[in-house]
Amino acid sequence: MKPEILSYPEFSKKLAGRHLAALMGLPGRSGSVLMVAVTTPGAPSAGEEAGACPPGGLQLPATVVEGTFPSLTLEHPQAHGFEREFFEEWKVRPEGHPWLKPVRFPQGQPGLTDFFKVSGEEIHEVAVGPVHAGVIEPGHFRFQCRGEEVLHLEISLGYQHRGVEKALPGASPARSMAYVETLAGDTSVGHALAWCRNLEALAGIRVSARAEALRAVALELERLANHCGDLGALAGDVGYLPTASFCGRLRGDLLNLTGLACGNRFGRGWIRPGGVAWDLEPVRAEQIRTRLAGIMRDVRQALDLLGRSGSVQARFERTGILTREAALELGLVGPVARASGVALDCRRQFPWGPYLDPAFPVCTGLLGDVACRARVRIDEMEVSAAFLDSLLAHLPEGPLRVGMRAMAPKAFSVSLVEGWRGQICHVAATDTQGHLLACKVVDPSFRNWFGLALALRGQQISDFPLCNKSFNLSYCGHDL
Amino acid sequence: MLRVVTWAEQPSDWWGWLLVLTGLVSGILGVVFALAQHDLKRLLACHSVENLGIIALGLGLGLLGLSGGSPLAAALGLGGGLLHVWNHAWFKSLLFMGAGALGKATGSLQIESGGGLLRRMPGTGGAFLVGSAAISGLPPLNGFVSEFLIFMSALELLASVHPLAGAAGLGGLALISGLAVACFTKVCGVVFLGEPRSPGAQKATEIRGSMLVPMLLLAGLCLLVGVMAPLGIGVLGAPLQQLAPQADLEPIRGSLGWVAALGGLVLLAGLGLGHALSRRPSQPGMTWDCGYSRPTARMQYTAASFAGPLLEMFSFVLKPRHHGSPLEGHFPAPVGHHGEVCDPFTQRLYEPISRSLMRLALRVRVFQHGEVQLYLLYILITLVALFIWEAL
Amino acid sequence: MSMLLGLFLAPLLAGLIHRVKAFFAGRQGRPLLQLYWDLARLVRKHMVLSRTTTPVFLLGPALSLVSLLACLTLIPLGGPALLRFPGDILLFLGLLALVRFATVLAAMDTGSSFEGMGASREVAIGALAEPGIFLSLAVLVVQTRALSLSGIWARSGPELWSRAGLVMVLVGIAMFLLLLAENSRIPVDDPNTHLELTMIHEVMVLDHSGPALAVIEYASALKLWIGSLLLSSLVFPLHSGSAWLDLLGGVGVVFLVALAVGLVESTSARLSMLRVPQFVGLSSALSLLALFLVIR
Amino acid sequence: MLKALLARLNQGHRTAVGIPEALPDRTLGRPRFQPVRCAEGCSECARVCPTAAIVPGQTLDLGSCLFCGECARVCPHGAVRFGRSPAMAVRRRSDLVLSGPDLQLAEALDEQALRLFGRSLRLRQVSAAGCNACEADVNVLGTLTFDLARFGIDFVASPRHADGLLVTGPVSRNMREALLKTWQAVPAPRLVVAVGACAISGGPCFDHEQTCGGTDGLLPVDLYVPGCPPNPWTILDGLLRLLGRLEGPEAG
Repeated sequence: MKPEILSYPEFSKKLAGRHLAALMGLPGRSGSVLMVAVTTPGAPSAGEEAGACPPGGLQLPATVVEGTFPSLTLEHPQAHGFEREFFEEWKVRPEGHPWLKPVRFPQGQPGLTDFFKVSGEEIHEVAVGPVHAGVIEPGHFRFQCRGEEVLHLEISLGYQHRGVEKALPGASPARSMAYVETLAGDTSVGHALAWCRNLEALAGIRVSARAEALRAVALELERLANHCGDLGALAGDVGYLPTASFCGRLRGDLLNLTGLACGNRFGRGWIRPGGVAWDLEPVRAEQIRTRLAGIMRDVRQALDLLGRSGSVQARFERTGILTREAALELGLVGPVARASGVALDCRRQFPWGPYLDPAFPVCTGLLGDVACRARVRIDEMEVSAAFLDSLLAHLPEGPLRVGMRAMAPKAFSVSLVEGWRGQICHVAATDTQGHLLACKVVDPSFRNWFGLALALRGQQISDFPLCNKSFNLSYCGHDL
Repeated sequence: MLRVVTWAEQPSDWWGWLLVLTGLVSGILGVVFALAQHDLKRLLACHSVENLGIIALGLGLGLLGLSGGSPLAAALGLGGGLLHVWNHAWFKSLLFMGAGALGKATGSLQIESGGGLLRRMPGTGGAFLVGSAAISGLPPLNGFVSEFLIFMSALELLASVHPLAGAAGLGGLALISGLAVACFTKVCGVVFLGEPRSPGAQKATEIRGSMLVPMLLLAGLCLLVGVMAPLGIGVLGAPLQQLAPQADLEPIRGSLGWVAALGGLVLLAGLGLGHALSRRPSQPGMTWDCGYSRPTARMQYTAASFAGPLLEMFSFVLKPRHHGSPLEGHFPAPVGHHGEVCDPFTQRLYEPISRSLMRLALRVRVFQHGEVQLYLLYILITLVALFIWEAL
Repeated sequence: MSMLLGLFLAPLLAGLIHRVKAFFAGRQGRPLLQLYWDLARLVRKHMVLSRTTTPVFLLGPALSLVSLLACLTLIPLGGPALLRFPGDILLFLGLLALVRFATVLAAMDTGSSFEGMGASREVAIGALAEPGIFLSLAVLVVQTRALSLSGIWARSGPELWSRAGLVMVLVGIAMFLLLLAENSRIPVDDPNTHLELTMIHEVMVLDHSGPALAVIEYASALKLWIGSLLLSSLVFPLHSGSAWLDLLGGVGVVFLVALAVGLVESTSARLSMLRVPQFVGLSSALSLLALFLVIR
Repeated sequence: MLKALLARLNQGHRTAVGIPEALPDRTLGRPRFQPVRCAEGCSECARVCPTAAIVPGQTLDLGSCLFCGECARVCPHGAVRFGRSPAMAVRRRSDLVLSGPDLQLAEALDEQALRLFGRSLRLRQVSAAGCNACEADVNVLGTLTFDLARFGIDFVASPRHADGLLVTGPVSRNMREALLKTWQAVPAPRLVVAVGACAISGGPCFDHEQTCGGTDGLLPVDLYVPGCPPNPWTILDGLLRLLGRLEGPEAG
């Protein structure tokens, strides 16, 4: 597919009612920048049956901008982060952007920005981070509080900026795989998959059915491990010991299943351009299948305990509510958006290989509170476990890996993968020689961070860790 | 008041009850309102209400002791109340002087514009800390001694003749002192500790010695009464013998001796241990700020936020008002926020009365013309009316 | 003797609670003596002192430790306490208030919003807990007609339980709830959490290090010991005739209380910060109910 | 409560007794590097190495190695082979640069430090642009299986309470100041543990201007734990060796 170059008003109109998957710049003629949007169909309205969003429907509107352009954010709030990023990268100013602050601080001095401020002598600010209390990545959170109540939360990231996105096009094949597998360490499989699918599309090759099935195994194992860990962490945040300890251990067991398959607990080195690097022999597949069944039995028990504990549910319910409207307007993705009733799932919208099942379940919630976000994760674990079970029982035959070919010149490719956090979007463009010219990586966290900030308004500050865990976003996936 | 009440041979119960109830209401309301104040002088004024409440509570318990026939409770309650009158005079003058010094040094009496003053005004700050501990009723200071006596009186009543009053006094006074601790940790913490929150506090310096010395003297007095508690009872002995002659105060004197000794010991040992700690090897640093490079003074807890959880619980009496526009949209514009607690008496009692008085006055003005003849006529009419009334 | 026991055994309680929780989680868990090792390490370390702080920063922990030690001299265990006089209950409570005053000010001294947040929560809970403690002790005073802790200990016991079992149960529950609240245990606070924004006790001492932190940790172990000891000596005292047996029984009950704390922590979640006042209020209500049952 | 107890009985006691001698079959453990086997002029391994960790015929830098195993796969002479032992942590950076099959594993701290930290060690973890994989594997140490706390080691919230830093990530330029500030907030005596290829050498981002290329040069590192990410057993093994709880060439 090629971007369709439009005038600015037409371009802006093209975005209406659609989900903005990515917004990137490509160098244009004589200092101008070609702004390309990747859009997918918007969510089905709340009344329709969940998952009614039909497959396909990708669009690539583009326009040429130079110097300044009228900000898209006013009409399409979901563009706010992309525009800030665009400005930081291309120095083209979106005029009228309500909140044009640095995203990644590529020039250093992180955290040096005008924070939104509620004035008044009673208001105090709580500044948390970059070094947090737990074993987590760095980021800066600025709360405007009156007593225990959060009036506003602003999140300023960029501490993790390593310059990976910039380095991707020129890197050797081996190094670029190392890059994408560490884009967000807990989503190694998701990003590796999105990256490889782009390369394969540009080279015009198709991977075998077996490789596709094994890729799906890797992706779903990653989802299971992370959802399980998140649920345990949620229990831990409210101090509920049994589920926290059990799920913590089970997450490790799930990671070990991936380790059993490819030697790395995070699935690094499993997915490679052209297919996969490790096969699952029948014995190994069966071993994973039985161990998975055992793990899921323990998981169900741990989660049953969580569901039955009144003291836990009291903490989860009506905490950190994110409305469906807000989730839609801000273009949130993944379990977070689905918990608010936005029935979007790339496995359903852009299916491939084993996902080509028109009835693949999309799990949604209604209220968008912590309880819903936990519920959606529980449901998705069940779906993934059942899917994996049947997949492992009937792995199709075929070669593991096909050889890569040269990539097409002047081509443009978009790859959308539903990682465990949500939609991962990779965009790659080649130059006239068929070398990579530019790459764009959109981790689901890039969008969802703002959802967290919004969900915190009017909440108790002591509930922040709980809300944060219920989103569980990646810092380095955002900072790249 | 005590004089009048004790004229009667056997005071009746309801006098005591009345005093206990008034004491409780004024004590609890006083401290709750103090907790909500932003201005140091107003806060201290509210605490006067609280302390008068404690005094009334002590006297009330004492009267109940008299009427119920428990001389010990009577002596303890009355003695505690009387002692608290003294004590209050000392620590409250100390605190007001401290507030004055603060106003002079920083140019503001707003609590929120203090901060870090103990470093800049160690004398004032130290004296104020002692006064705060005293007014919060902490051992080994004088406030604890008088509250100790009142508590003892309540316990006596509880175990003997007036259990209900004893329980009310005990629970009420406990709540009051718990809240007083909250209130004075707020003041000391926000005004004297941490980093300066305003330019005034930034450049504050210690006040003149002539202002400082009385404060230090008063602070010393607070401590002295605390650790010399058994002697204090001796001073009170004579009037108490008159009020409650049958009371045997010897065990109380013993208890106070222990209180003073142990309290004094705690203070000395605490200072010693603190000193020992400060001699340990240390390296200077910054307050831990999560590695953030640009902390500001706004990143300190404010007094309002500090008291927030407690005020929330008492919002049914305080009726706090918050001014400020809500945040709108995903990317709100900066907004301001301001909260205040109005004095309910001003708001719901004095203001309506004064308003209706004014209205009445305006109506009455019809009669006022400024002409002497008319006024003479008014007098005449009044006289006639009086005569008629008299005749009837 | 009982005082020495407290001094040496207090850090063991924390280890015991950890062991109970470890059992429930299905892990080996920390060594029982871990807190002793921690203290030994901390006293030998350096301190980092913030340039913002004043002597209050170190005086706070020192005063609270010393006050708790003084409290320890007042509580009976297996025999009357070292010091006993009518009204020692009040001095005991006054010293606890002093502990709170000192720790809160030491926390506020750093000028950090975290410590301020913890201090604010601490005073709110403390102010509400105060009437609860007074009232539950008042019930015991009325029941035993004694004005000192040792006096209550002497007259409390099986006989009192058979006479006023219900009242004692209520007082026992109220005091246990207060123990949880005052010692920052689940469901009020989570001693295991590392998240600044949700903690109460831990967040107040975020800036203390080295020997000062050792003093704080030891003081909080003592506070837990004292709280459990109150329950053991005043609500469930043993009067077997043999002082040694009484002592052993008393210490046994203290450990049972710790066991119960561990059990609660293993099986329930934390309350939302908004609910904590209700939780603390509940203990006051329980003791009030007991009091009315007694003086009716 | 009964339910919780039943669940506990069902899930069982899960703490592992010792560190396993071998990791699962496909997992890459400590490599055996034999440059003597290298053929003149062969540079297959260097061609496929993402981080230039290997110099054919000379050295293999475990501190840069991502354990992708590509070198072992392409080497026609068997000069690089990956074993399955998790024990890999060392005390000196130079020990990670292998020029033969031997690896000098971490020895214990000196006696004075051991007396201080032997039974009680508190670490403050700082993620300096780590990708959350090392962080996850450090977190895993707190779970039932590894149960780090049983050795008296724990992670704490405040650097003031800590005895050292455990650093992950290549130290982005944006995190440099925060890392140094955290270090200054730790009271002496103190340790530094660098976990993962990124923290040791910068990992895949070793030559980016946006990163400092690891912890070396910024902080005095006491223990290096290689891997991308290191297996949790590797981290545990390293910490226990540092505390003198584990000796000998293999894990016990």
